Amino acid sequence: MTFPTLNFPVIAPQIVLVAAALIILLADLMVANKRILGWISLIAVIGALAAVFVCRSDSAAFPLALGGPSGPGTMALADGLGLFASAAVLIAAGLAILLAIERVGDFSRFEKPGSEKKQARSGDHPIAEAPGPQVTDRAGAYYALLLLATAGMTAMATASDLMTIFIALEIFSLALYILVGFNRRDLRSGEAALKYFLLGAFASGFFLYGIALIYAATGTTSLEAILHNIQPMSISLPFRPLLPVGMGLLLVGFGFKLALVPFHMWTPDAYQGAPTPVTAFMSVATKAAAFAALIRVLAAVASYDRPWLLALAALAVLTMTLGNLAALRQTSLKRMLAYSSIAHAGYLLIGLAAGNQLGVEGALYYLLAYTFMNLGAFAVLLAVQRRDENDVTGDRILGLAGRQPLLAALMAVLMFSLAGIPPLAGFFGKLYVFSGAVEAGLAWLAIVGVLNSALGAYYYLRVTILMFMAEPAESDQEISSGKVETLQPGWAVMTTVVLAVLGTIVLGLWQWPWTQTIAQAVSTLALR
Amino acid sequence: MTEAYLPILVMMVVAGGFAAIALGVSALLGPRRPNPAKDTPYESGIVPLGDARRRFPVQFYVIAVLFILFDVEVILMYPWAVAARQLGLFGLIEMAIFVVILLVGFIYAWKNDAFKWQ
Amino acid sequence: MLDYAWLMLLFPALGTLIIAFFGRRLGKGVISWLAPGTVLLSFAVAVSQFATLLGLPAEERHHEVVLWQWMTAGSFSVDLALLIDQLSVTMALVVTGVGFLIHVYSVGYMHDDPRYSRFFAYMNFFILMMLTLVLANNYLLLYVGWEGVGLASYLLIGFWFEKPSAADAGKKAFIVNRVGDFGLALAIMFIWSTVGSLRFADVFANADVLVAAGVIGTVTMLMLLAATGKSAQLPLYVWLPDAMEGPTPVSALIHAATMVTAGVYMTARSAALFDLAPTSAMWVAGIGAATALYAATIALAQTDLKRILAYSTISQLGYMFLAVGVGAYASGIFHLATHAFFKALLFLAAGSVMHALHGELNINKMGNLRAKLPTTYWTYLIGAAALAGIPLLSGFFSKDEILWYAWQKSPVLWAVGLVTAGLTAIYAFRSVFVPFWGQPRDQKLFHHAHESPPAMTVPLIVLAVGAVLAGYIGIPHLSLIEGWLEPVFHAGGAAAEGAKAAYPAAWVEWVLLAVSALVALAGAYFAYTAYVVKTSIPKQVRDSLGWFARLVENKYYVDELYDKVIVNPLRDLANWFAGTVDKAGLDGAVNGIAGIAGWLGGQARRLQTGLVGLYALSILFGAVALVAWLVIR
Amino acid sequence: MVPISYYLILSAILFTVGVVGVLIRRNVLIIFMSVEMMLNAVNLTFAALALHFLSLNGQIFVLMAMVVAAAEVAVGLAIVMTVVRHKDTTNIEDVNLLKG
Repeated sequence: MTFPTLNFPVIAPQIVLVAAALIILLADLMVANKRILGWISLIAVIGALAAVFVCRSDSAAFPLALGGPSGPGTMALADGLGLFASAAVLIAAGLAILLAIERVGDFSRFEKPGSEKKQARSGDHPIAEAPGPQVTDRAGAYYALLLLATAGMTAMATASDLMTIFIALEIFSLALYILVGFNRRDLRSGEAALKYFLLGAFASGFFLYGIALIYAATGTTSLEAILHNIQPMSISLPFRPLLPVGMGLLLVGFGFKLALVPFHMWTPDAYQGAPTPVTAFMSVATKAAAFAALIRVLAAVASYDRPWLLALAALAVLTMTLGNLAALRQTSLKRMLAYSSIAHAGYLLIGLAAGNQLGVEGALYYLLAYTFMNLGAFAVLLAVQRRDENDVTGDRILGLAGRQPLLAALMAVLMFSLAGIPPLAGFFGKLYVFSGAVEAGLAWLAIVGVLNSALGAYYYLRVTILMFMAEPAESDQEISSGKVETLQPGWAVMTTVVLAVLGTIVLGLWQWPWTQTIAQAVSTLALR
Repeated sequence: MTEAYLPILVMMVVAGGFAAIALGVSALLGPRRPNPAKDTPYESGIVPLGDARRRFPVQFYVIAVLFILFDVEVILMYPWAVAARQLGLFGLIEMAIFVVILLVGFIYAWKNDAFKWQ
Repeated sequence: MLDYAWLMLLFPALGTLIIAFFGRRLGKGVISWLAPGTVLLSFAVAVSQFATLLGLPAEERHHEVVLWQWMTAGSFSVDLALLIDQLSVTMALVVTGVGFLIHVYSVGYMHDDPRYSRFFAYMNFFILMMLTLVLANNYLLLYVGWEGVGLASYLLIGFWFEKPSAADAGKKAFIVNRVGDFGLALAIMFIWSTVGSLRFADVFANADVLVAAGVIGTVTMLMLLAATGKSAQLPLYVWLPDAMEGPTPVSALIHAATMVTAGVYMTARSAALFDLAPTSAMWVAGIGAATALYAATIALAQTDLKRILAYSTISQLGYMFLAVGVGAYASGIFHLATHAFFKALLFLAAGSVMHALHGELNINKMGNLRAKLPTTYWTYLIGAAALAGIPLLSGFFSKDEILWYAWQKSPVLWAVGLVTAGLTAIYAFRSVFVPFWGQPRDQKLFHHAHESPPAMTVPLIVLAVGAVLAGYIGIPHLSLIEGWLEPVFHAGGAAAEGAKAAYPAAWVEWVLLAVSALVALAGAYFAYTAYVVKTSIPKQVRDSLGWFARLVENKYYVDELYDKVIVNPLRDLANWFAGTVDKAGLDGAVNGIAGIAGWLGGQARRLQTGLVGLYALSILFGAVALVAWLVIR
Repeated sequence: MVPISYYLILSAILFTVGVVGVLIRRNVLIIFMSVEMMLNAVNLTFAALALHFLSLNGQIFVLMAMVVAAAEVAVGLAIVMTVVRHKDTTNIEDVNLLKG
C-alpha cells in the first residue's frame, strides 16, 4: 500500500485560510470588538498570498498524488496558471476585507432570534426596531465565510482533477450563498440568496453530471489522465461518445459561475441584493477561479478544436451583447455593474475562444485588470452607499465631483478603465483578447467585441456624467440642515478604492512584469 | 443475466398497469357528484380545526439543519474506517483535523444558542 | 537636446495634476499664470527641438526617445517612446503655440466661471494628450493620445452641463468618436497580428508584409474610419456642430485648431501605408472633397456664428483630407497649420463677439458691430479673408497648393475643390458683413456691446499676424515647409518620386493659381452684393427715384438673375442639406442608433422577469443547445 | 448482471425528472428536493461506473457528493428560513422584488 504523498506548499494557501477561518469563528465568541477579526482575516489573506509567492519561487509543479486503481493523478497543481489565478483571488479577497472592515456592521448586525420572533408576530417590520442590547453581530461569521470562500476559490484555481474542481466550487459557492443573504434586515438580500442558491444548486447538478459522464467516457477524473486517455488508441472506452455531452454539461456549470448568457440570469439579482462588499468580492474572485479552472479543463478535454472554440465564441457574443444592452437602462448602479460584469465575462471568453497563446494570455491579464477595476467600482459604490440601505441608485453620485472630488476622480478612472480607454488596464485587456481573436482568424469576433465596448462606453460614461455634469439630488440646504445624511467614506474604504485605482493604472502603464508572469504561466499549457 | 430480473419487470408492469386501470376505470365510469362535505379532509369525522398544513416552529429547521450537517459529515469517516489500519498515523491525523473542524463548528453553533429551544 | 522631448509632456501633466487636486486652494490668480505657463514652457521646449532639428542634416532629423519599456507579450513589445522628426515637431509647435494663445484668451474669457480651476485642468489635460498623440513613436501611444483628446473634448464640450444641450452634445461627441476609434483599434490589432510591431519605423519598413497578407486595404480603410470620426468627415461629422455648445476657447482649441486635425495627422503619418493602398487613398480624397463641398453648402444656411465656423471647419478639414488623399501630405499639413491660425482666430473673435453681446450668436440679430468692436472686427476680417483664400493671406497659399495637387490627380477633385473655394468665400464674407456691417438689427444688444479685455484681444492680434504670415512658409516654388516635411513622407517610398516627374507644365500652375484667386475674390464680391448692397438700400428709396431707379433696378435684374440661377438653388440646396440630410439623415441616424440600442436594452431588461423558473429554463435551454452543438458538430 | 448502460439510462431519466421538477414546481422546498434528486441521479451514475471500472474512485465520489448535498441542504434551508421570516411564503413566485 502506497501512502498518499501530500505536498504541503501546494495547499499552503488553503491551510492558512481555513485555519484562520476556524480561529476567527472561535475568536468571534470571545472578543467584543469585531474589527479585530477583520484584521486577523486580512493578515491571513496576506499570509496566503505570501504562501502563493513561496510556491512561485520554487516554480516547479507540486503534485498531490491520489493513489488509486485508475492510476495516480494529481489533485492540485501549483503551476503558473493556478498561482496567478490564486493571486488574483487573494488580492480580491484582501481588498474585499479591507472594504468591509468599517462597514460590515451595516449588514451583519441584527436582533437575536428570540426577539426577532416576537417582532415577527407583532409587527411586520422587524427592521424598524431600535437596536437594543439583544443585537447580535455576525461579523465573525462574515469574515470566516469570506476566508472559506477564498480557500475554495484558490483551490479551484489550482485544482487539476474534476472532483477537486467540483468540491472547491461547492466550498466557495456554499459560502457565497450565505454571504449573499447576509443582510437579514433586507428582504432583497434573502431573495437574492434564495435565487442564487436554487439556481446554483441546479447548475451544480449539471456540473456534477457532466463530471460523471466524462468519468464514464474516459474512466478518470484527473485532467492529466483524461488528456492521455482520449488520445486515439490509448485504451478502449465504450462510453467515449458521452464525452461531448459531459463536457457540454460541465460548461453549463462553468457558464453559471462565470455568468455567461444564457446562464447569467441570477447575476443581476444576486449582485444587487447581496451586501455591496460581498458583491464586490464575488463579482471578481469567482470569475478568476472559474476561468482558471475552465482554461485547464479546456486544455485537457477540448484540446482546443474548432467546434469548442465556436461554441465559446457564440457564448461570448451572446454574453457581451446582452450584458451591455441590459446595462444601458438601469437605475440601480449595483445592477448596472452586475450587467457590466456579465459583459466583461464575455470579453474574457473571447480570449479563450481565440484559443491561442495571445488570447489566453490576454484573458489572464484581463482577469487581473478586471479584478482591480470592478472591485474598485463596487468599493466606490459602497463609499456612497447609505448605512441603512443595501442598494445604490444614480442619485447617490449626482454631482459627486463637487462634494468629493477625489472619490469622483477615482471612480472616473475606474469607469474609463472598464470602458476600455487607454492607457488604463481595461483597455489593454481588451486589446490583448481582441488581438488574440484576430490572430486566430476570428476577426468578426474582435469586431463584435469592439462594437460592444463602444456600446459599453455609453453607460460607464453616464456614471461620469452623473458625477461631473450634474447637480446633487439634494440641495446644499437639505444637507446642512441634516435632513440628508452626508456620508464621509471611512479611510479603509478609501484605501481600497485607491489601491484598486493604483492597480488599474500600474497594470496599464507598467506592464511587462505582469505580462511576463502571465506568458510564463500560459506557456506550460497545451495550446495551439 | 438480465433474465433474472424479468420477474421484477413483469411485476412492475402488472402493478403499474393495475393501478392505472383501476384509477382510469373508476374515473371513467364512476359518478361525479362533489359536495362540500366530501371535499373535507375527513369526510365522516370531526370537523377539522384550521389548516392541516400547520406551520412548524422555526426551531425544528435549525435542529434539522444541524442534524443533517453533523450526521452526514460523518459519512466521510466510513472510508477512513475501512482503511484505517493501512493509513496508520497519517490517516489518524487527517481524521483528527477533520473532527476538529467539525468541533469548531459545533462550538460556534452551541455558543450562539443554536441548541436552545427559545 | 532632443532627448529632453519628454519635458513637453511633463509640464502640462504637472499642470493638470496640480490644478485638478489643488486648484481650489490655489485660487484664480495662480491658475491664470500656471495653466498658460505650462503650455508656454512646452512651447519653448518645442521651439528648442525645432531649432535642434534645423541644425541637423535632413537625413538625421529622426530621433526616438525611449522613456520606458511599456509592455511585452511574447516576442512583441512596445516602448513608451517619443518620436521627434519634422512632422511631429511641426505639429507640436502648432499645438503648443496656438494652445498657449488660447489659454491666455481663456483666462479672460472664463474669468467669472465658478468651475474655473476645473476648466484649466481639462485644458492642460487636453494639451498633454494632444502632444502624446503627435509625439508618439508607435500606434499604441498614438491611440492613447487619440482617446485622451476625445475624452478631454467630451469633458470640455459638456463643461456647461447645466444646459442640457451641452451635456447631450458632449455625450454625442464621445459616442460618435468611439465609433471612429473602434476603426483605429481594429487597425492596430490587424497591424499587430500581421507585422508584429506597432512602432512606426518598423511598420512602415515592413509595409509590404501588410500588402502580402492582403490586409493593407482593410487597415487603411479602418484608419480612414477612425479619421472620419475624429476629424469630423462624412458621415461621422455630426458631433462637431453640436460641440459648439462648449465654451468658445474650447471650440477654438479643440474643434478647430488641434484635435480635429488628428485624423489628418494620422493619415499623413501613415503615408507609407496609404501610398501602398491607392484605393483607400482615393477614398480619402473622395470623402475629403465631398465633405468639403457638403459642409460649405450647409455653412451658407446657418445663422449661428459658431455653427457657421463649425461647418467651415468640417469643410476645411475636407480640404486637408483631399490633400493627403492625393498624396500631397506636406500640403495637407501646411493647410492644417495655416488653418489652425485663422480658424482659432475666427473662433476667438466669435467668442469676443459673444462676450460683447452676452452670449448672443445669431448673426441676424447683430449688425454694424465694427463700430463697437474694432479690434475684433479687424482680426475677424483677416481671419475670414484668410479662410476665404483671398490672395496673399495664409489660406490662399495652402488652399492653392491643395488644389494644384488635386488637379494633377484628377480634374474632378480640383473642380469640387474650386467650387467649394467659391462657396467658402461667400459664407466667410457673409459672416463678416452680416454681423459687422449694415445697421444694428437689435438695438438693445448693440447698445450694450463693448470691446473685450486685453487678455482676449491680444491673442486675437497675435493670431491675426500669424494668419497673415503663416502662409509665406509655403509660397509656391519656395515652399520651405514642403522641403522640410517631405522627407518624413517619402522615407521609403519611391512611388511619390515618380509622381513628381509627371508634373504638368509650370504655366498650368500659374493659371490655376489665378483661377482660384479669382474665384475667391468673386465669392467675396458676391457676398458683398448679396449681404451688404442689396439689404442696405431700402426698397422705398429705390421706388421713389423714378427713371434713375430703372437703372438701379436693371442692376437688380442682374441680382434677380443671380437669385434665380444661383442664390435660390444654392439656398435650397443648402437648406436641404442642412434640414433633411443633416438633421433627419445623418444626425437622425446617430440618434436613431442610440434609440434602438436603448430600446433593445429595455427589451433585454424585460427578459429578466425575476422568476426562478424562467431562469432555470434559460439554463436548461443553454445546456440543451450546447450539448446538441457539441454532439452533432 | 444488468448492463451498465441500463443504470446510466435510469440515472439520466432520474436526472431529467429532477430538472423538470425544478422547472415546473413553485414551492421552494419541492424545487429543492428536485435538485437533490438530480444529485442523487448522478450518484447512481457514479456508483454504476465504480462497478464498471472496478474502481473505488466512483464510490468515493458518491460519498463526497452526498456530503456536498447535505451541506447544500443545510445552507438552503437556512436561506429559505430567512426568506420565510420576512415574507410568509414558500412560493417562489411570490419572491420577486429583484428583476429588470
